[in-house]
This record gives sequence, structure tokens and C-alpha cells, in this order.
Amino acid sequence: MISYILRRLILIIPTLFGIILINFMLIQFVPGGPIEQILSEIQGKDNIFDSIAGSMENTNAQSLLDEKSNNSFSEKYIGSRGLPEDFILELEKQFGFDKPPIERFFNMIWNYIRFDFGESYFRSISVIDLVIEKLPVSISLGLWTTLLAYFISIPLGIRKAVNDGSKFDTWTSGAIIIGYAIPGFLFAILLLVLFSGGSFLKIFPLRGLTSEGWEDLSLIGKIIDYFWHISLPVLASSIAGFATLTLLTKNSFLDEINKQYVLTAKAKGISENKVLYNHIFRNAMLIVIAGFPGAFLSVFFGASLIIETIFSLDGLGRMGFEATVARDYPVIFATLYVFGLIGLVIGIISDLMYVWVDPRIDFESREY
Amino acid sequence: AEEQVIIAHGISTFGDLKYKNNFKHLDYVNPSAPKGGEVSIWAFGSFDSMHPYTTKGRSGSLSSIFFESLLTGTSDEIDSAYGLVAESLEYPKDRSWVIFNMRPEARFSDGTPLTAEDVLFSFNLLKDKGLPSFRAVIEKEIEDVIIINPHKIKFTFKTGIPTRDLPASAGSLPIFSKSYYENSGADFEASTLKPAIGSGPYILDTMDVGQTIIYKRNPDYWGSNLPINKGRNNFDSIRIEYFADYNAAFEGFKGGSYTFRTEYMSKLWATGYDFPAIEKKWVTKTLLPSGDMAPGQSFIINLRREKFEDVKVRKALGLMFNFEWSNKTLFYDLYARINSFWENSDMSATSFPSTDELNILKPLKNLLPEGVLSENVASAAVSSTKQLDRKNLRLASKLLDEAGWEVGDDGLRKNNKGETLDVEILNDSQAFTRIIEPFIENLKALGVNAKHTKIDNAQMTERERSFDFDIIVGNFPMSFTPGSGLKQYFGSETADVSIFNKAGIKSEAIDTLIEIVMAAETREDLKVSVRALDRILRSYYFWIPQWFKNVHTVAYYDFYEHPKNLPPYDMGLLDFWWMNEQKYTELKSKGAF
Amino acid sequence: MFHSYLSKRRIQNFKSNKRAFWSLIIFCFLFFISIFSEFLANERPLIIKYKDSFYFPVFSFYSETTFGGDFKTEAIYKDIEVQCLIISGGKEECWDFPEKIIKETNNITQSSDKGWIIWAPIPYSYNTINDLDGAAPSSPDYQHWLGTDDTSRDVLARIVYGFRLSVFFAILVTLISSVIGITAGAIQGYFGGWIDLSFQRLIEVWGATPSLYIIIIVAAIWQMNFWLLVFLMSLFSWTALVGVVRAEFLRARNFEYVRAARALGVSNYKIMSRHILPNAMVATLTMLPFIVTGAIGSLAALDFIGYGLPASYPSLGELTLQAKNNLQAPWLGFSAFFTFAIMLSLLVFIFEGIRDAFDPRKIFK
Amino acid sequence: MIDNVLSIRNLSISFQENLTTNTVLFDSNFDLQRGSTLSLVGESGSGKSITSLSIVSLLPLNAIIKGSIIFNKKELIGLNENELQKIRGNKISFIFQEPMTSLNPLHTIEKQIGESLTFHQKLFGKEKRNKVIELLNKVKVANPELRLKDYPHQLSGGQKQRVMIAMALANKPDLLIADEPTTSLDVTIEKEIIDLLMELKRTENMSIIFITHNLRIVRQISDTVCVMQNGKIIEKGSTKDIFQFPKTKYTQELLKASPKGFKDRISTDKTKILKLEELKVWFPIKRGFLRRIKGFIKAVNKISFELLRGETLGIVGESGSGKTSVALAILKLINSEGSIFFKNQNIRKYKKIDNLAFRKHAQIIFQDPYGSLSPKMTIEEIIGEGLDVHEKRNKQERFEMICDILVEVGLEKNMVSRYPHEFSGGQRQRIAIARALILKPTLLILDEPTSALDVSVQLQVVELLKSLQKKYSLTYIFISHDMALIRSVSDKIIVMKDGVVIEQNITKKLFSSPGSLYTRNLIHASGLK
Ligand SMILES: Nc1ncnc2c1ncn2[C@@H]1O[C@H](COP(=O)(O)OP(=O)(O)OP(=O)(O)O)[C@@H](O)[C@H]1O
Ligand SMILES: Nc1ncnc2c1ncn2[C@@H]1O[C@H](COP(=O)(O)OP(=O)(O)OP(=O)(O)O)[C@@H](O)[C@H]1O
Ligand SMILES: [Mg+2]
Ligand SMILES: [Mg+2]
Repeated sequence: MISYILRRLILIIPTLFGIILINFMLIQFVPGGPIEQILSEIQGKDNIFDSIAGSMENTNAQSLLDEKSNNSFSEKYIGSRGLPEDFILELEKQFGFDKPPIERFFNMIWNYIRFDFGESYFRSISVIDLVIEKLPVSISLGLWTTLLAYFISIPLGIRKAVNDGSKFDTWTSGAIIIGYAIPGFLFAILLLVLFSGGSFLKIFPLRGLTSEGWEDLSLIGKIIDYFWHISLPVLASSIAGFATLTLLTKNSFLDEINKQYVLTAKAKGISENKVLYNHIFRNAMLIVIAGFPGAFLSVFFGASLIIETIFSLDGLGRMGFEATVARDYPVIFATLYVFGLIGLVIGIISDLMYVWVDPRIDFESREY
Repeated sequence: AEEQVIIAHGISTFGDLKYKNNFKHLDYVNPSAPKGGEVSIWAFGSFDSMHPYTTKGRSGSLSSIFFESLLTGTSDEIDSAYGLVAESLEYPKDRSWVIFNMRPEARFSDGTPLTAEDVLFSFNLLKDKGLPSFRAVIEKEIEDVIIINPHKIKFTFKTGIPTRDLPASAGSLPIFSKSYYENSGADFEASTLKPAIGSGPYILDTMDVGQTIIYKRNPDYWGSNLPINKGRNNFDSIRIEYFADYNAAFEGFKGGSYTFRTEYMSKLWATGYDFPAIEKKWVTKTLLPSGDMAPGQSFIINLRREKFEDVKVRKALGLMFNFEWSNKTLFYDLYARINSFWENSDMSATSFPSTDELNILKPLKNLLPEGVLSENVASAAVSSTKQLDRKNLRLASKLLDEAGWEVGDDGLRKNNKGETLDVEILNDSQAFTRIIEPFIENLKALGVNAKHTKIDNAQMTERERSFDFDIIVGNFPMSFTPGSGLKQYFGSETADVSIFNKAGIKSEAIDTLIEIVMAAETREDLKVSVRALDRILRSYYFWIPQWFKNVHTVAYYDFYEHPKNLPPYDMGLLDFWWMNEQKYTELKSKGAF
Repeated sequence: MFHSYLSKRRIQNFKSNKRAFWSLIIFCFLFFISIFSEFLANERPLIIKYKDSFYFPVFSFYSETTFGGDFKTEAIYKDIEVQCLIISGGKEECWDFPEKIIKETNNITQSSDKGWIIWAPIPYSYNTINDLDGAAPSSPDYQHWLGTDDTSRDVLARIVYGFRLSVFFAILVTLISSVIGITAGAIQGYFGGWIDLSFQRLIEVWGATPSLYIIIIVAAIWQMNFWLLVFLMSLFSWTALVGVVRAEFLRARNFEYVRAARALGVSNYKIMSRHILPNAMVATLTMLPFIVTGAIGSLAALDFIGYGLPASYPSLGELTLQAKNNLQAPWLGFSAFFTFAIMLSLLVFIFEGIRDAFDPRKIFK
Repeated sequence: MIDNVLSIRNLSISFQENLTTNTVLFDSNFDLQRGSTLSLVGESGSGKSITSLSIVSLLPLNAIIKGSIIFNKKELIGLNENELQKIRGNKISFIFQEPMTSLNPLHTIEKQIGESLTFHQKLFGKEKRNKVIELLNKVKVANPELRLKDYPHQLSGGQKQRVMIAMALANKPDLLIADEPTTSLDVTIEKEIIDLLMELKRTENMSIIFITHNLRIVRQISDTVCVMQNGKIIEKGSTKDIFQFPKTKYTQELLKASPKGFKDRISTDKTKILKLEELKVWFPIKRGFLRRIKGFIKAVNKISFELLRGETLGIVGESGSGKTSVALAILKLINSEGSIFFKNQNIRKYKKIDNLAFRKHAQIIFQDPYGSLSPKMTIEEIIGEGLDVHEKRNKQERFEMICDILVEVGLEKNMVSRYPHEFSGGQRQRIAIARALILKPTLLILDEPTSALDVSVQLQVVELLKSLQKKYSLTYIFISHDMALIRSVSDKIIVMKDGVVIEQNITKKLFSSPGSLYTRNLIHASGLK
């Protein structure tokens, strides 16, 4: 096993290299790069979020929000003269696109080896800081959504397995399916309109993670404020998650619940719950348990573009999407690299979990 | 020889200042407007910077509010600029340079005096590190800047370019504090959340990144008693609430998270405003007149494509876009049609050419498309509100038949080489899908092999840059005082390089007309020449104009007040509206927000 | 290999699960009729009688001149003038007073020239742009049973076509990707060793490749179309099942009955497919309905950012997108939601039935 | 007054199968006095296990139960789960028939034994561990301290069975139901276990229901005996009565039938079928999260022997001595070292194609029949599978062959569509035998193939094996703890202990002059001398 782990750890290096290489090659072919993105921004094009956030059919709609009249004089004036030709060349130099790809690639690799990820093309902030900046939102969403999903789905699934075919089973199936079928964003908006809008109830905040002046609250106050803010987003983002996990739990349990060892356990006279959770659980839930590390990762990755957008939260989901569409390559590659690395390590842990859950498992080849 | 130097309190492109030297206040403001209160609006998305003068970061709304310039414009004149930081300016008749006499009392918000040093510093900063678009303009226009004394600074302009608006342009550059940058070591090119020191009436109060920005009025603002500032900057604070989602933003307004909203979505304007606050009459929904020029939003046909060479084809395509139906079915009749590049201004061409216009156009007769001089100005076709208008379909069919695109056995139009008439409309905006689709269906009915392709921003820009498109949606934002910018949009020399000349129009006549426009000496001359240009541009049918909104559609909690007569060029909410304290407390006690 | 008795027992098991059985019937029925969408919802009439001859616009192209009109392009059957021409046998007056002529002709009971038109039950196609009295989206009424969308197209017609397209798409993608995914997972888990190690790395690299970029690249080279999208989506979704299947196989290969099968000389392939797979299918069977709907969801997501099918395609994803952008028109949301919910429930119940049918311990009452 | 721990009245049990019901137990009645032992004997599949399971309400969900079961004056049928939990494991303990599949595969044996201690006696920590070790010692598991952290799959069949027994005895129950508890144990250990039970019976006044096919034990320990056949109790009475004056024909046959004598040596050609040289099977002991290898269990340590065509080799030996490991190693089912020659070819050098042929010619009947049957395949599929792989038959032929072999091992044709879990332990064992026999393999390894069969069926199966051997001159390796059986089937015998062969001889010689103390004990304990 030690040698297996070592092998896996060493294999991380070529894997990461492969990931970066493939992506680097890919972006050489992607039409439109960061320069085009800047140009389109300067021309006052649609914001990239428009397609998600809903948008307007007038292309000049931003004016009031962007400028106060007495200052607008200068900017409007210059903008109407268009862009200078050498502007693009200059941008290219700024982004380093004047160098050949190979050189750029190896520069990048060399920097990454030293964990130097550079700065975003579009912000004067190191990529790491950028990610850290977005983490609170993503962790909040990811953590509570995951917890909620696990804490509801697993017991529910087990109940459903025990009462397979009963009324309870049927209506809970119906409920979780409906939960899954409601398009997430519609549900989110529905929640927003019903519980924090101006037409119905107004009991939850519209956006953000904390209130203004959060720093001044007492600890309890802070906690309450925090949960008050995230309850709707978490609800909206977890609603769809129940279905798969619940049904997976149920079906896995159904497969195990009649096995001989369950009889043995029952014959010992231990309570039903103990039988379910101590004995069957581990046998049935290999996949779910082994998925924990992955789920843990998704706590950080807990990026849900749409929920973040609707509740005006600034998390990795929006950052990632923005970076992808805006071709902010340093951000893309650094996140790829860092999360890729974490993902690979988690992959190893996850595999070790298999062995922990079921000691019969090994990864050796089976050719005697 | 000593040339004649003009000394004045302001300047305009053609020299016609509305406000005389000793004016007491601007006409459109209420000089006795009460001060106080808060105005709150919303902004889309998020922000991560308070420094709007670099390409990096998304700067917060109004983050340029801190910085004043030497001159400032007004909302009831097109191109006048009056002294703000400058008390007066001096310039020769040919406007080859300008000297600004600065007000000694001008102060930055940290109390340090604002001097010519700062102006020069700002100029250099912008020239070396500013936004590329700024930089290019500055380099092209300004030769050098010298300090004459601590309150007197001289800008000398480059020769060989039209100078009529250069003094105003130079006076409009923002002024930064030299000592701030030198002491703090802040990098002008980096995005930052710490705003630089400025001299304006508002300073930053608090900000919650990605959510809220609040500006507060600087109680020690040096310029509050200047005549130009009378009755302006009335709110004690300006709050901007950020929402990443339009629905959430609207809900926020309904619930009173912010209190003033300009509605940009026709369907919301028509259907959304029936919420409790409206029913209880807390919120006023109203139309305010707008003198903003239409932005020239249109489908732009790529003339570089061979199939569009024939104007008949372009005309036929234009006939198939049914604005009337779209307006009724898609926009709740909220928009007006664009016909001119200078729509919603008195510079657009109408009916037959006037004699003045003819005077300009006659010499170019040979270069002009046929009939331009004798016919009504080219305007978009009017349809019935039936989506497929048979009358227009018939006209378009005829045009295409004449252009050699005959209908084949499969109902598709083909030319004599057997090629179908393929038209692809490129689109990068979700909102336009519903507008383009019906257009496409109509084109298909005409026998055109039409296609709608959706792509993302960056790819769109790339395709535009390489001129690889048939039809796209674009803008022709024209100015009230058009100048060299016209070349970027319509000039032959830019047709193959400028991403602004999207249609790729190349015409000697237009080039000549642009020169005439640029050389106009008086506003009257300018108007006439612009009309002539407009007439010619339209006769090429390289655009299928769309629509614009000729009113401001606004809704606000009923405690804002504004002067009866609003100036044409700005609604002025943040500028000269004020708050009715009594109404505000009343609404507040009722629980409106 | 056909195991007559066995499959009979399983089919019987499946049948005795009423819920699953009926779900399957309904699903097949829906899918079957949606195959004939063209006859269900179409702006072109099914049959036209015009001057003694019959025409079938559903199948063929007829220019307007066929019916005495003046365009050589396809007749626009929804135009009242064209209808008048057909019914009246090509009267000139139709251009001016179509309604009147239609009425008059209809009043004459006996006339060999009198034509008629048989429409599809929903006389709109998915891309028919309708003339409305008010603005789009318009609420459900007797003309548009589920209302119209924001482009003024009939929602019901779009759902009929969209169901076909989306379901077909989703099922194809699911089939392809789960076959590949299960095979890959099975091979990895069963053989272990270097096969596992290298395959896993491959999947890791593949999984970290941003699908969006590949789709963008492909979309820039070719015009996006149905098959291309099926291909692309399958390309990216097959990894979803690999992990779980691999885990199950890693475990199951140690079971005594696998050893027994090996002792019998059963080939690796058969051991995997007949001994392990049925016991390692829990996750797969559970997830499949969700993969199907998930595929529809990703189609929607692609539509969101504009890399989905061309905008006029009737995808259910596009409908949800519209629902989001038109909160004032709840019928869009409801239509989308019900379509999804119904489809998902049917699928979940069907797969539950399949699972139960394979569960030897399941008792049916 | 008679103090009955248990009274069973009019107990009927039937199974629901889709639309029909199939009754497997008819109107049964019996009583069990406190402190006495009742033996349930009878045909395999006659309903013994079902009856005993019904006492603790652990029948499968599709079972329908009628009648009454009174335990300690309390009706058990229809009792709610909570009440039952208090009784199960505490008042009534259960030793399941198939220890192999009855242990939770993912819990260490410490945990499994300790669990009921925690639950019913509230023992924790060190105390619990000591108690577990004590229990393991009682059931004669060697080095219990080292075995605590083992998982069931790391134990031999007999070891698992003993863990099962330890688990059942953890709480000093009023009633112990032992369903064939000693099938995988060699005679010496068996004896000690029986002694242990008897002692508990005496000291704790424990009552026992003992289900077994081993009449020797029945006679030794039971007070009363019930004989079952076809779901009915056909005879009951005191042990003495039953053994001396059996009333029914079945009982009489049962008492008569026992393997006797030696095997007739059939003429063998001299082809060497199998040759082992220094075979080694070492299992690494892995501990901790990282599964470091801490040492080895030398399950088989340098074993060599040869086998000729038509011969039967008997392997006997202590439970856990490596018999199963040898068998699996020969068939390349676990990793081993040393060389194995099959028909003079080293099987390690086989190519894929040789492998397939090898698989056809060498078959095994697993010690754990239940585990070796794919749970989601029907009997037809399971038995037919070997045919599909090695001999292509048409559907009809195939089906007939399957039916024939089923009948030959004493099962019924109409069972082909059932799943493994729907059978009794003995029936499953016969399915496993049928699966191997249908291929007529040259070499057949039988790992305790008849442990769950009653003597009459056992005889039938043994006869079948013998006749097949004669007809096709098959070669057998026969692993068993039943010395009489071994004596009657094998030509030569090897005796194993702790992974090594301690004695190897032809049968007669071995029985007449056993070379080691262990062998002598074995023979003695089986009552053969
Ligand atoms: N997978 C395994 N991992 C570790 N140890 C094992 C494993 N399988 C068997 N052993 C150990 O190897 C030894 C021999 O086991 P084996 O099953 O061969 O015994 P056996 O002679 O068949 O005993 P029984 O008669 O009880 O079946 C035992 O001590 C057992 O605990
Ligand atoms: N789940 C089930 N479904 C249907 N029939 C079953 C089921 N379990 C057992 N049977 C049948 O019930 C009968 C009695 O089984 P039981 O296990 O009691 O036999 P047994 O007397 O213990 O036999 P053995 O000595 O072989 O263990 C058998 O014929 C068996 O086939
Ligand atoms: Mg039994
Ligand atoms: Mg064994």
C-alpha cells in the first residue's frame, strides 16, 4: 500500500503537467482572447453576466449608472473617438502575447513550480488573493449545502429503504423529484421574490453574506446575521441535491438490508437504528462514504454560478465563469493548477477511503 | 506679431456661451434647493476597484466623482464648458493653446491646495499611465504643458489638427493630487480599493465591496459657493446598491433597498410596476423627457461581402425587419424608431434636401448614389403590426428579383451561379435573440437562407475585428459636435482597419462630407453639413436601424423633487435634484423602506 | 445469450411494479407521439384540397403561386389571404376582402372549386412567430394553450418539439456516456494495477479540461448542430460514472462468487457483466434518470451562454431560460417545470422498477 | 410442574413467491424444558433452520408465519421490535448455519463480538476487550489477541464458525439456538466446543436447540430429539427412545446410514494429474490506515504432494491449518509461491487459452457455498454458466443437463428459477456441487462438500461422486473434518496442521497406524477406534 501511495503521489506530477499542457494548447485555439474581451468592454458591450442575469434590449442602457453628468463630459467625448490602432499592440505586450507560446508555457510552468501564480489580467491582485477573497462565499455555500444534503438525504434514504413501497416512500420520492425538477434558478428567484422582495414577505435579506456593520455585532449577532443571509441561497442550492443522494442511499440500502449478516446483527438484539447505521451503513455506502473527500472539496469548490449571481454573492462560481469567458488566463491556470493539485490529492485520499471502508479492497492488478 | 488673446470664463466649440460671465446660477437648477438626505440607486454586477482610470478591475460606480477638472459642462448646452477649478481661460483665436487661470481657493479633500503642479502631474500621469484610449488622444492632441505660475498653466496643442474643441478637451482632464501619489506611492496602473484624493464635492463614506458604496458630501468642499455649483450637489449622501441579478435588483427596489430606479427593460416597465409600494402610492412611476441623442443602434450589414454589394439587396433585407410589430409585441410600444444617425436631435436629415444642404451636395453629385438629391431622405420602411407584412414582402421580393436573386423550385433565392443568398446574423446578446428570430423568419419567407448564430463576447469581437460577419448588431453613437470621430466610423481609410467602421463603408462622397463637417465654423454650418452627411449615409442602406427610447422611464419613492423644467441633456438626479424632508419622514414612518 | 425463464421472471417483476410499468408505458407513449411532432404541431396544414387536387404541405414544398398567389416562395399558410385563395379556389378578391370571401365560399355548400384545409391539432410550429393582440409573452388562451414565449412562439408547440429534441438528445448522451463510463470504470476496478493507474490519470487530465473551451473551439469551426452537441456532451459526461463503477468493482472483485466464477473459467468480460455488474449497478441505476435530466440541464446551461443549439431550436433549456428572464410570465416557468418534473418522475420510477426487477429479494404483492 | 422455556404450537411457515405461496413448515409442535437440550435432525431442506429462525422472528420478509411460539411464558409472534430486541442476543442467542456469510464483512471480529457485550452488558474499553479475548479463548481460537483486528475474510471457515459461537455465548442466554455449529470444525475442536456448551448448560441452566446432521453429537448431548422431514416433525421423543426404537422409516434409515469402511481402490492409470512442490501461501498482516505489512500468516508453508488420475486425496487437519488455502492456490485463485504442475505442466506458465482448458478440467466446490453463488443469478444461470463457457449446448440440451444434475444431487427440477437465498444451507451446498459436477472435471477439489447435508443425502452425494469417479476416472481432493467420510472416500490422506503437512499416508495405513499424536486424537475423537 505504501508503494501504491508513493506511486500515486509521484504520478501527480505528470498528471498536473498534462492538465496544464492540454489547457495551454487549448487556449491557443480558442477564438477571442483577453484582448478581444477588453476591446469589447471598451466598446461598451454587454456585460458578460447579462446572459445569466437577464438583460436589456438597449445597448446604451448603462449611462445613468456609470457617470455623473458633470464628469461625463470628458469620458463621453473621448470614447466617441474610438480606439487608437497601437492600443492593441500595447495590450499584447502587456499580456505577454508578443512572446512565442512555447516560451510563455515554460515560463508559466517554471513559475507554477515555485507556486508563483501571477496576477489576474484584469485586476491588480495576485490570483491566490483573488481566490481567497472569494472563498468565504464559496465555503459558506458549499459547506452548508453539502451538510444539509448529507444530513437530510442519508437518514431519509435509509427510512425510505426500510419502508420501501410504503406511502411514505412514495410521497418523499415525489417531493425530492419535484425538488430536483424545479430549475435551480427559478426556485432561487421564487424564494427571493416571496421572502425578500417587496411584493410579499420581506423577511430575508436580498443579497450578500453579511449585513453592513457586521463587524460591530456581538458574536451571537454575527452568527445569526450570517445564517440569516445564507439561508435562502443554501436552500436554493441544496434543493436539487437531495434527490440523487437520497435515492442512492435508499437503493444501496435495499441491496444490503436483507443480507445474512444483517440477520446476525439483529439476532444480537441490537436496536434497528444501530443495525442500520453501524452495520448496513458501511456496507451499503461505500460510494457515498468514499465520496466524502470529494464532497469536502466541493465545499471549497462549492461554486454555483447561478445562485451566486441571483443572491449577489461574490464567490468562485462567478469568478470562474468570468475568468473563462473573459479569458483571464492567469486566473484560469492558477485555479486549474491549485484545484487540480488539491483534486489529485483528494483523489488519493478518496481511494484510501475505499480501503478504510472495505479492507478487502486493494488496487493491485488481478492476474494470477 | 502678438495675436489676439481671448479671456473668458468659459468656452464652447463655436463660441456661443449661454451663461454670461456674471451668471448667478444655472438656469435649470433650483438655487434654493434644500440640502440633505440621501439618494440611492442601484448598479449591476460587482466592483472591485475604486480607480476608474486603469484597465484593471471593475471600478465602482461613480468612482470618478472625486476628481474635478478645470472646466465643466452644463446640461442645457451641447458643447459649452465653464470654469470650475479654472477661474478663467485664455486662448488665441486659432485655439492653438490655452492658459487656465486657476482658482487659488481650490482644495483637495485633505485640505491641501490644488495647484498647477497637480494639473501638470495629472496630465503626465494620464499620458504615461492612463487608459490607453486617453493616452492616445492626449498624445495626438497636446504638444506640451507648462506651468506659468502656481495657479496658471498653459496647454499647447499639436498643429495640423482641428483645434476648435481642444481647449475644452484639455480642460476636461481629471486632476489628481500630486502629493497624494508621491506620499502614498500608489501605483496609478494598479487597481485599488483605496480611492485617490480628489477635490470634488463628494468623498467616499463607506463601502462594502461588491455590495454598497456610499459617498458623502464633503462639508468643506471648496467650491460650494461657486455660481456654477449653486443648487447642485444637494444630497448629503449618494448610495449605490450593487445587485448581480436584475430580478434581485428589482425586488430590492420594490422593498425599498434603494429608492430611485431607471427602468431599462420594456417588459418590466409595462408589466412589473404593480407592486404594493406603487399601489400605496409610495412610488411614483413617470416618464421624463430625454434629449439624449439616439445611439444609432442597428443591424449593420457588412459591405465587404460581395453579396451585399447591390444596394437593392440591402434595401430588401431592411424591409423585412418589422419594427412596428416588434415594438408592439416585444417592447410594449415603448420605443421609437431610429431613422437618422443623429436621431432625436435637430441634426438629422428630413424629407427633401434644403437649399443649404444642396449647396454642399451639388458639387459631389457624381459621387452620390442616384436620386439622393431629388428624393425623400431614405427612411426605414413602415410595416403593419402583422409580423410578416405582405406589402413589404412584395417590395422586397421585387428588389431581390431585380438584383438577380430569383426564387428557385425549393423556395430559396439563388443567383445565376446557383448560390443561395445566405445571410448570417451574428449575435452575442441574449436579449437580442427574440428580436432576431422573427427577423430571420421573415427573411426565410422572402427566400433568403437566413441564420442566427449566437456567440460570446470575445469571439464576437474577434469576428468583428476580422470583419468576418454578414450582419451584426451595433451602434453608431454620434456626438452633437461631430468631428474627427466620424472618420473612425465612416471614413474610407478606416474601412479596412477600424473596428468602428463595421459596415466597411468606403465612399469618396462621405469622406468629403466628413471633411466639411469637421471644418464647420459655426453651429449652423455644422448642422447643415451634418444633415447632408446623414442623408448620404442613409442612402447607402448599410444599416437597418432599430429603435431607441426617447424618454427616461423612471420610478422613485415619492420624496425626490426636481425643478419643473428639466434640461434637455441630462435628467440630473445626482446633480440637481433634492429631497423633500417631510415626505421622506412620512414615507419612512409608513414603513416604505 | 437468452435466458428465457429468467427474463420472464424479471419482466414479470417489472410488470408487477405498477408504478414503474405505467411510467414506462406513458414515457414510451409520450416519446412515440413526439416522434410525430410534425403532425401534432405544424404551421403547415396537413392536407389541403385546392381545385380538385390534394396537397400535403407537411411533406412537400408548395409555392404560393401553386394556389394562385404571387410569391414563388413557400406559401405562407397562416396568412388569411392564402387561406382565402385555397378555399375559394384562387379568387382575385382574396387580396382585398379575404374574410368576406372565405365566408361566402363556405356558405355555398356545393361547389367543386371549394377547397379546404386540415390543420394539425396545434397549428403552429416551434418557430412560428405569431401575431398577438398584446405583447409577448402572452398568457395561455384558447389559441395558445400554454401561452406564447417571449418571441411570440407557441409554448405548447415548442414543448412538443422540445420534448422530442431534448429527450432524444439526453437519452443518446446518457446511453453513450454511460456505456463508455461503465465500461471504463469496470475495467479499471476489475483489473486494477497499471490499467487502473493510467486510466485514472487520463480521466483526471480529461476531467480538468474545460469543456466550455472545447465547445467554443468546436463551435467556432463548425456550426453547432444536434449531433455535434451529442458528441461533445458525451465526450464530457462519460467520466461521471467512472468513479462509482470503479469503486463498486474494486470491492466486488473480492467477493467469493467472483472467485467461483473465475474458478469456472468464466471470461473476464462475463464476470464483469454478469456477476459483478448486476451487483454494482445500484449507483448507476440510481443516477441514470438524473444523468438524463442532467443532460437536458446542461443543454440549457449551454444555451445560457450561447453555445447551445442554434437559438431557434426548441430546447427545453431555452424554455427555462426564458422562464427566468420573464418572471412576469409564470406559464413559461410552469410549463418548463412540469415538463421536467413529469419526465424525471417517469424516469425515476422506471429505473426504480428496473432495479427492483433485478433484486431477487424484492417481493411483489 | 414442567418448566418449559419454549413451547411451539401449530407453527406453519410459508413463503410467498410472486403470486403463489409455498408452505415449508406444517403445523409443528414441540416443547423445550429449561436446562435441557433439544436436537432437531432431519433431511436437508426440511425446515429446521426456518423453524429456529421463526423463534427469534428473523424470517425473510416474504415469509408468512402462523401458530404460536411461547418463550418464558411470553408469546413471541407478533411481538414488537423493541421487545424482541431485548430478547434477542440476551435471552435467546443464535448461531447461524452459515458462518461464512453471517459475519459482517466490514467489522473486525473484536467489534462483532464486543457489540452485544456493549449492548446487553454495557461493557466498554479494556473490560470489553478482555471479555472478547476470553470468549475467543473459550472457543479455542489460537492467539486471540492477534486475531482481534482481523476481518472475517481473513479467517478460515472454522475460525469464523467459532467467532459465531463466541458471539452467541457472549451473554449467557436462557436459550441457545445452534444451527449446525460445528460443521467446519475438526473433531478435536468440536469436542471442546460441545464440552463448553454442556458446561454452560449445567452452570447457567441454559437450554439448547441443537440442529445438526451429526448423530454422534445428538446422542451425546441431547435430552430430546425431533426428527423432521418435508416440513413436518415426523417423530419426537427422548434421545434414548429415538435411537433405540425409531418409529418412522426415515429415522431408521437415518440411523443406519453412515459412511463406513474404506474406498475400493479403482484401477488408476499412472498419469500424474497434479504435483505440488513446496507450495507456499503467506498472507500479509496489514495494519493501520496505511496498511503497512506487519508480518505474515503462513497459511500454507511448503507443501508438496502428487496425485494420480482416478485417485482421491483426503485432506484433514485442524481448522485454520491451511486446507482451503491449498485448494485455492492449486486453482490459481489466490497468490501462492512454489510450483504447481497440472498434467505435468506448470500452471503458472499458462497462456490464456491453456487457462481456459485448465478451468474446465479443474473444478472446486467452495467451503462457503452461499458466498460462492452470485446472488442475482438464478440456479439455472449459475449451474449453466460453466456449460456456456466450456461446452456449447443448445437450449434444450442445456436445460436438461441442468435438471438432471439437480435431481442427481437431490434437488428438484422446479427449483431452477429460484435465487440462492431461497434455499436451505444444505440445498445451496448441493447447488455448488452440481455446478462443479456438470462439467465432469478431471480434477475436482471438494472443500467440505457435505458438511451441511444429512447423512442420507450425504450418502447419495458421495455415491454420485464415486460413480462419476469410476465412470470418468476423475481425480478428487477431498477436504473434510468427518473422519469416517474421509476414510470411506479417499485413497490417501494428508494431515495438516499450522500450514504444514504433518502426516501423509494411504488411508488404510493412516487409520491403522497413525503417525502423530494429532492424527491419533482425530481418529479417536471421531469414535473410529
Ligand atoms: N485472506 C486472508 N488474509 C489473511 N489471512 C488469511 C486469509 N485467508 C485465510 N487466512 C488465514 O490462513 C489460515 C489458513 O486458512 P484456511 O482457510 O486455509 O484454513 P482451513 O484449513 O481451510 O480451515 P477451516 O477448516 O477452518 O476451513 C488461517 O489462519 C486463516 O486465518
Ligand atoms: N427465502 C426463501 N424463499 C423460499 N423458500 C425458502 C426460503 N428459505 C428457505 N426456503 C425453503 O424452505 C425449506 C426449508 O429450509 P430450511 O433452511 O429450514 O432447511 P433446513 O432444514 O435448515 O435444511 P439444511 O439442513 O439444508 O440447512 C427449503 O425447502 C428451502 O428451499
Ligand atoms: Mg438449515
Ligand atoms: Mg477451510
